[in-house]
Amino acid sequence: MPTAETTVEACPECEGRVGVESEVRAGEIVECPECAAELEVVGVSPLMLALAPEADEDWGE
Amino acid sequence: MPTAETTVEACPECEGRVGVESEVRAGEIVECPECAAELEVVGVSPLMLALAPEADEDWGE
Amino acid sequence: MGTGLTVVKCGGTAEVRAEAVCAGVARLVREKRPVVLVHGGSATVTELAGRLGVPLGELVAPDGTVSRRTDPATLEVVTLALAGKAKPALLLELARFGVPAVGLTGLDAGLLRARRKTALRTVVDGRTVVVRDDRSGRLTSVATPLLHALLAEGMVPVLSPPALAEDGLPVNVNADRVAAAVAAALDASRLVLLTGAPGVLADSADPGSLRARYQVGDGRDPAVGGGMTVKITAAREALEAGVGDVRIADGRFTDTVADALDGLG
Amino acid sequence: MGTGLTVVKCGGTAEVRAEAVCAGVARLVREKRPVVLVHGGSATVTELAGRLGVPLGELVAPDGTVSRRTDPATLEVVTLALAGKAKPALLLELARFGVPAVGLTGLDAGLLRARRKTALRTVVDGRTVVVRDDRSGRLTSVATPLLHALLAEGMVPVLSPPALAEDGLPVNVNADRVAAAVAAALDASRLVLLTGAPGVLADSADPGSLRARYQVGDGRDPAVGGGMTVKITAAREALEAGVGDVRIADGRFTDTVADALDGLG
Ligand SMILES: [Zn+2]
Ligand SMILES: [Zn+2]
Repeated sequence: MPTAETTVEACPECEGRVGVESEVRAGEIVECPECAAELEVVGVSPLMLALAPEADEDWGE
Repeated sequence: MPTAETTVEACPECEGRVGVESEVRAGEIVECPECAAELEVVGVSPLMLALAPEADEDWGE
Repeated sequence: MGTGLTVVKCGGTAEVRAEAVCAGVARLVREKRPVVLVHGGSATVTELAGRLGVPLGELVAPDGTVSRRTDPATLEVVTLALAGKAKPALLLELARFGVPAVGLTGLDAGLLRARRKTALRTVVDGRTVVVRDDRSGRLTSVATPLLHALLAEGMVPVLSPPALAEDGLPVNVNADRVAAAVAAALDASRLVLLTGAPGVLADSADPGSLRARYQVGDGRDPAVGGGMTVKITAAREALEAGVGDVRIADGRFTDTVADALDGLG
Repeated sequence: MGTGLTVVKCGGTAEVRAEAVCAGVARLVREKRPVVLVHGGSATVTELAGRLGVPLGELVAPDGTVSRRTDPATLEVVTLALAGKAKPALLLELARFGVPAVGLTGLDAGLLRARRKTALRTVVDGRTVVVRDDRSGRLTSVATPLLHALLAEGMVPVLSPPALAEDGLPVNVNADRVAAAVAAALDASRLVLLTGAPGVLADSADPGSLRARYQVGDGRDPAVGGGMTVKITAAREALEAGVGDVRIADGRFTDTVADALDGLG
């Protein structure tokens, strides 16, 4: 069960329940506990989740 | 006769006497009263005079 | 006859419309007409100097001519502003129009050589003083091989100061006169000097005093002042070197720029 | 066989001796061997960012890889530093050695195209966050006509980031990989990556762990870290593209630079 500090939103991949802490920030990546999809927090109030973009390789200068 | 605030130095062109005010600054251009040569103050203490460089045309940007 | 080459100088003032200039250049390129673009960037220099905390000074010659004081710190800002900001911005704009443009300064392959002004005179508090550390210079030569190689590829050289002085270090030079010297060296058919003002003015404070046709005489015209004096000088130098068509045109409007770049005979 | 072309990358760290690099390039030019010089300028970026008051940040990828955060303000500083300061300094040094060098960035004539990294991941306070406004990219193509034209004139292209992204704006790209991609695109005979450290290190904190011969494998080597990881990747890319001779060499000393540039078979 989610605690009082957690908001629950449906996973856009599997529609499973994803619990997110209230201090989550926009852009943060969370993982769906049911299908293990990586999800991006695209909105915090209200909470909105989207499939996270592919990780982009980066090598620095 | 030069006043108390004036230093006298020989003109490097005509050897005439050139009087220069004490608040003269290095790089300043003065004119020899005898031969009208343009002289640059290349030193102030002691006072040193040299023929001034040719004026260089300048047009700005 | 000439080479069909157009040399365009767009001013460093913020008012000259880079987009209009680049559109005009793109049209010439589409028509397979060779073009060299020369630029300044005084607005960018001023902006960057402010951000870097470098004070910009002026030299006032005994005859009243005002020019930028180019101490070593100012030269660094000029180089940063022209090569690192104004030029990339022009290259991006030209790329948007599909123009294959190549950014250059006088430091590339010996392109622009200059004689440093080793002793400038300036008036301070009514006294005339010699300034010896100024890093401004007067253009002495334009090397053409690099420009010819790029033009042969259908590319547009985008050129600005600084130039290389005899001491192996850069000096700032006047971009209008760079344009004139490049036009002369490449036997250009046309030189277009774009300004942030309507054509040649008799009184730069009064745009209504525009003279439609300016006769280039043999002396400095006392009725023409400010940055326009340099443009008149540059125009005269190009005309004397055989550039048949020299125009000083308003760079603030798309149509005046298009007109100035258009209709080469 | 190959073209006899050498591509040299000199690092952006302050330690790499520009004078030694330019002397080595000059020697190749005197022997009529074609050269392309690629450069970074991280020390100049850091210095200029400090003077302009632009904070430089880092992105820490979930795998621990650290890279520069290139927000738009940082990209401006990078462009100013590379095109407006590091490159003019190299051009002056090369001019002192009599080398006809031409400064370029990826914005010239479509030279370097890149795909902007539209979604980077970084770890902040233990949380993985997506960064969408970063202006760094991954090189996708090198246009060779400009480079060929300059090399045919006996000139030395002096190339650095930024590159041009699909959105028509610049992005920063890794200069080592630019060098590798240029070497591949021009069918170079040799790629020399100069560093501020003695050759390939197993442990960048311990110069004594130098490995004389590094076998380029098919995975990332966990024993090689920091900026060296990128050099190994760049070296592998060049080798796989058919560049026969790839060297990672110490750029801090005149003789190691001369050795690395010397003796092309
Ligand atoms: Zn799910
Ligand atoms: Zn005298």
